[in-house]
Amino acid sequence: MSNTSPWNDLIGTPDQKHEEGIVVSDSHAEATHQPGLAHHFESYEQQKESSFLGMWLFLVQEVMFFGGIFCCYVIYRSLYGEAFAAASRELNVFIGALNTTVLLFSSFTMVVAVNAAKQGNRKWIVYGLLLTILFGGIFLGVKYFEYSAKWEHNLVPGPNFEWHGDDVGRPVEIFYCLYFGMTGMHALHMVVGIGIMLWMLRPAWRGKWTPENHNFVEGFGLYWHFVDIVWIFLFPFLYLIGLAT
Amino acid sequence: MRPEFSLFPEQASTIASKVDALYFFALGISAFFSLLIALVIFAFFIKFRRRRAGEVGAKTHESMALEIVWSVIPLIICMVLFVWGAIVFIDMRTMPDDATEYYATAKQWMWKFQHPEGQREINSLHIPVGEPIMLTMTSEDVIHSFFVPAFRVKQDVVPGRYTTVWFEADKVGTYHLFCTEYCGSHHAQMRGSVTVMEPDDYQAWLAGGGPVAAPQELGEALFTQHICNTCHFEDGTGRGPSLVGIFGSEVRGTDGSVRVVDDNYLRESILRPSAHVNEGYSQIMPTYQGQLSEVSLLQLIAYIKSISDSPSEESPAPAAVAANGE
Amino acid sequence: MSTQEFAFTPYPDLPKSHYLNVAYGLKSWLFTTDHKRIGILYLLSITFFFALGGLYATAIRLELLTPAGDMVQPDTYNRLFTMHGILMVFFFLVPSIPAVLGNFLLPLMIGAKDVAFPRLNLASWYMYMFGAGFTMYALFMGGVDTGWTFYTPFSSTYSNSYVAAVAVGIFINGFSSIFTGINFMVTIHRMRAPGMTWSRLPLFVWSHYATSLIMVLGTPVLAITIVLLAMERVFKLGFFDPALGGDPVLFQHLFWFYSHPAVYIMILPSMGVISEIIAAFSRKPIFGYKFVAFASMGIAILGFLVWGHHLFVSSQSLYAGLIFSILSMLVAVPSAVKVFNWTATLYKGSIEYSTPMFYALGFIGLFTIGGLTGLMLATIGIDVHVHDTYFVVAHFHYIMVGGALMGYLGGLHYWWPKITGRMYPGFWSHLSALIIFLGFNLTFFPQFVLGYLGMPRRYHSYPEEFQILHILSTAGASILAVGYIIPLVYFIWSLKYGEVAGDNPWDAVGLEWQTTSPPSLHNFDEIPVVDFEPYDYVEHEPVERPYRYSRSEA
Amino acid sequence: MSEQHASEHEHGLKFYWLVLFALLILTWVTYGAALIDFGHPWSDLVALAIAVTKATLVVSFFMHVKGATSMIKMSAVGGFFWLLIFFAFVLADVLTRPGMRDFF
Ligand code: HEA
Ligand code: HEA
Ligand code: HEC
Ligand code: CUA
Ligand SMILES: [Cu+2]
Repeated sequence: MSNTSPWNDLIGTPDQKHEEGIVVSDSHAEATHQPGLAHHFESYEQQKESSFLGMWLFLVQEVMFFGGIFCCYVIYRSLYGEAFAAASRELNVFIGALNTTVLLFSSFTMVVAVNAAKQGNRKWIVYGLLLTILFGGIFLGVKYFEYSAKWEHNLVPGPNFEWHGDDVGRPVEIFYCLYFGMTGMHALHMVVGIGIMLWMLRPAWRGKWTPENHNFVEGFGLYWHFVDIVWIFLFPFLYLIGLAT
Repeated sequence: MRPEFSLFPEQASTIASKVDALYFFALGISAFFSLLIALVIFAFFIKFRRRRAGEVGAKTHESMALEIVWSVIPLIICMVLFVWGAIVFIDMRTMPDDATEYYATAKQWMWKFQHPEGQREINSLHIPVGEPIMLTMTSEDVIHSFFVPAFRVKQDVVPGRYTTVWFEADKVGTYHLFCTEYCGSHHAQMRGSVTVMEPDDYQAWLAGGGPVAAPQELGEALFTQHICNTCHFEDGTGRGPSLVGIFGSEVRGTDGSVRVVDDNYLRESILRPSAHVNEGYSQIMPTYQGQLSEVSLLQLIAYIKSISDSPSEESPAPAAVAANGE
Repeated sequence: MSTQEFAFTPYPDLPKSHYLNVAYGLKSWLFTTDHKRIGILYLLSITFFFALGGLYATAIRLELLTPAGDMVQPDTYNRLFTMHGILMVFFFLVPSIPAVLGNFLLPLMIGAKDVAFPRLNLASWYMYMFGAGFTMYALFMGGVDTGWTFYTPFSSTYSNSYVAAVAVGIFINGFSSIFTGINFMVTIHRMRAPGMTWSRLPLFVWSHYATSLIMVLGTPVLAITIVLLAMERVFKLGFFDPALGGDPVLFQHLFWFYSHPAVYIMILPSMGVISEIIAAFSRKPIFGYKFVAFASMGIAILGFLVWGHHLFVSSQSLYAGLIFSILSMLVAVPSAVKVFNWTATLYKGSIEYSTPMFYALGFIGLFTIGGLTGLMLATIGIDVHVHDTYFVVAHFHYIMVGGALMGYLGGLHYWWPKITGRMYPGFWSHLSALIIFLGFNLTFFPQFVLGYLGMPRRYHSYPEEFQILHILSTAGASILAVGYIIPLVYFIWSLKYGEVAGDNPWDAVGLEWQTTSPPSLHNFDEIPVVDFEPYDYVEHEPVERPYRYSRSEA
Repeated sequence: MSEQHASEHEHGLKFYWLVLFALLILTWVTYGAALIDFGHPWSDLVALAIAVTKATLVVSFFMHVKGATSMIKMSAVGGFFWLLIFFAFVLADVLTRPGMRDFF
């Protein structure tokens, strides 16, 4: 931000301004001519901080959104520990771990894309996105096979639900409701993410995102990492609880 | 039932006057503050009205002392309300040791009651005056709520578990019974009455219906019918633990957790035996989910409770706090 | 020290160019990203849903005239109060002040050109309309009959109505609310004009900040809960199904985790409006500005910890009941602080008798009654008796209609000249405020008595001894309806015939009054610099009113 | 001001590889730990602790919260904190219902 801003004289030193949360900026007239800067922002700085704060608040709401279903999990888990452990044993831990690995790699490639965007490296934004899409796709593919295996074993809750493991009562069905609810919601987030990345490829290739303005890429990166974090919790919660007993 | 208009509900239980006292206290506080604020506003409104255009108000900014005063006073009042409310509430939730247990099953849209002596009623309940009554309730479908305004008691009736409510009527008469949890089309028709009778009248009423089997007797029959007795021997030598004396005791599960045996525990053990397997036993008891109606289940439990009562001729003592609602 | 200028031109003209006349045509409205126009879009849509919700209320009140359920079928009645509750809460009151007045005023008040994400703002309105569309679809297909609380297992298994469609509607609408909240929070954090420090924010902005916090932290939980409910209903996944060992009370926890804080989404913005009105018409700063501001935040945060007071008799544990009871008591304290500070603000004020002020004072009185009866409900020993009776109905109408709605109407009257540039007739606005106040009390006061007598809510027929009180209530509702129709008429009338109000008709301080009425497209010709404290009223030469508003000035 | 922020916390690719490596290791550690029975609450707590560590790594480094403005730090922590409050109060009901004595 420029120190020649007319506001500086009016409201003290830049440091104070920062503390008070005031956005000091170039005048309106200058601002309108900057590419990629929306008319209602005074500076790139203000625009960037706004979009990150907005994105983070969006993630906060995502935390609470997943929180509702996690809450159900926590409650039923504390009530029906053994049924949950038994039900969890039916899941394939290896596949779960594999998928975790795949997703972590996708998070990494997302960072690569964001990093490239910061440096204005057009090629690597695209590669990063492509790799992330690839890993995300693998994850969903594996998930598809997992789901169809459940379907074949009649582990999908509903009238066809059948349980052949240890007799631990109906709560196993609740486990599978939660399993499908949680992983389904997670997968839905990934599908949306992959869709957005596919859309991003074109502008990325055309060099829309520059070192000055790549908020979209960075913001999307946050979303993708968040989806990864959800899985980081889902993996032990769903796959690992019954292993030892 | 009093069809005539009144502004205040009848008091017909021992708890009613306690609730009303608390209510009047809270009402007094509310009236005081509402009037105070209304009056002060009105006075200021008149006194400080604008007298000429361009005038501004005095620059009174803030006063720490005032802020403290008007946060602390409400806080204290609130705490008094809370403590008093809590005392009344704990009273409502603590079953007296000598309460007689009645059973209620709610379904869309009726109330089914069963007396300890076995009489059954629909949408009406007859009880003796001056005797603490405890109702163990469950629902066959959706959530309902048992409400007798004259007794000032209310308790939701939840499918899949037992909830309890107790009251001691102290005035003879017939009172409204309402379902107060919205439960579908005829929620408003899910009404009934509670008739409080002199003990003698009550006995006469009981006798009037002819001989009936008590719930625990019906339960005993069910116990054989559903082959429970092939595993649960009285002396504990069967494949399952002896059920004699278990009600109110603490049991340890194979996972080390300890549960108190109450109505809900028994229910769980019968419907989902595997949810909590007893230490020293293996999981072989079949699930009875779907095979027992709510009413039979209540009778089975009544039976198990009856063999848990100490052999001495004491009155039935369902462990007070353990069965306390939910 | 204030550098604000009070310049009046008697009988002014509307400004040459303002946000309303920069472009014409439907497209210029449907694709607008201007926060002011979006505010107007919301204004139109929520008014529609209020009227519809009001029609449902009218039908409810008519049915309850007689003890027998003789006007409509029981199922119809159940749909009436459910749709009434859903429309009023989700499609009217939650978006009312934030989405209309908040949208219009937040950027103006903090000296910004727009909210932080104008396109998201428009998208929020579309989400709202889309959600409303689903709800209307359900309504035309036959409605829902679960009560606005959707308790399982009734809603998930037993109800034969369009639960899933309404669930989708509320889900989408929820995201409208969430995005509005995010937008406001970022706007308040990042878009303030130079010099607009936190301690200079108008209280309206503070209360919107608190509201937004609840929207962001609470609404997603409602969204997921409603998704779980829909999945349980449609795919037979048993999240709360007792037959599988599920816990129907868990649903209530999830529902109220949002829906209790949501009541503060409804009241906090109103409180912000009241603070503005009281300061403006007493011509002095709000007494204890800091405390009122922090009280908003306190209510928002504490408000999250009390939801269990709706579950006192639901078979929630005794201990949880006690915890939730005491925490509910604690929210009363910041509310009390607000009420007392408003009252103290009047002291030595220079009080002008104006319609917004009437609404504000009405608000304080009715909110106090509603709040104190809320306190009685939080007193766990009393709640057991009055839970799910008309006492509760009276409590929340006192707060939501007597409080929140009064605040909304007050705000609308206060900023109407800013929004439209025109003034409404003084006499009619005074009169309707009076009618609403009287009609309101006649409608809902008898319900307290009914409730303590034991009249359960959601009953379409009832024992005969309750009839007299129900008749009073219905009579009140008819008066109330008249009271609401009058403003509807004169607001519309004023658009064409109202006198031109001028930039600052109330002679009030605050950035929104420093721009033209109606404001220009970008709000301010130049981003203002704030070098005055909030509500900094200074004695100045009496100015002639730019319009004739009240008799004393005519 | 933020330009400085950004450059201070600019990480190279090598650093991100390291984070990824740590995350992968932790994934298999948690798998291994799940095979061992630590007893009733402990197994869960170990799994939870590892998951929280992993999440913290992602949040701090991949999502650049380390080095972000305090407002963003607050939102990141605040969201999870609020979730805990939510769980705590629901559990306060469920775990104190009669018959749940083993939790006390
Ligand atoms: C805008 C909406 C709104 C607001 C702000 C409130 C505010 C409060 N509400 Fe209300 N409430 C509802 C809307 C609202 N409520 C609705 C819709 C329902 C029913 C839902 C349904 O079941 O359909 C409901 C139900 C409801 C219940 C459940 C009743 C039941 O179903 O059994 C309870 C119980 O505690 C309660 C309590 C409170 C309390 C303590 C406050 C407090 O925040 C009030 C604080 C305010 C004051 C206390 C007044 C100001 C103070 C003074 C003037 C000073 C004097 C103060 C003291 C002496 C302490 N409310
Ligand atoms: C913001 C919230 C809000 C508002 C404003 C209102 C407003 C009113 N409400 Fe409502 N109410 C609720 C929220 C609200 N309500 C909720 C949440 C419930 C619980 C639902 C449930 O149990 O699930 C409820 C339940 C409820 C009941 C209980 C039903 C029952 O339990 O059986 C009753 C009964 O009297 C009632 C009455 C009224 C009345 C008379 C009004 C009046 O104030 C309305 C006055 C308005 C009008 C009369 C309309 C005026 C007309 C126009 C403005 C335009 C004219 C129209 C055209 C030209 C087309 N409401
Ligand atoms: C096949 C044998 C078998 C049958 C038949 C059987 N049970 Fe059981 N029951 C057991 C065993 C073994 C246990 C202990 C392990 C457990 O808790 O699951 C048990 C436990 C119980 C318990 C819990 C006791 C405690 O101390 O925790 C109750 C109550 C009970 N049974 C009731 C019944 C009833 C009522 C029936 C009939 C409707 C029945 N049982 C039928 C074998 C059986
Ligand atoms: Cu049963 Cu309402
Ligand atoms: Cu509440």
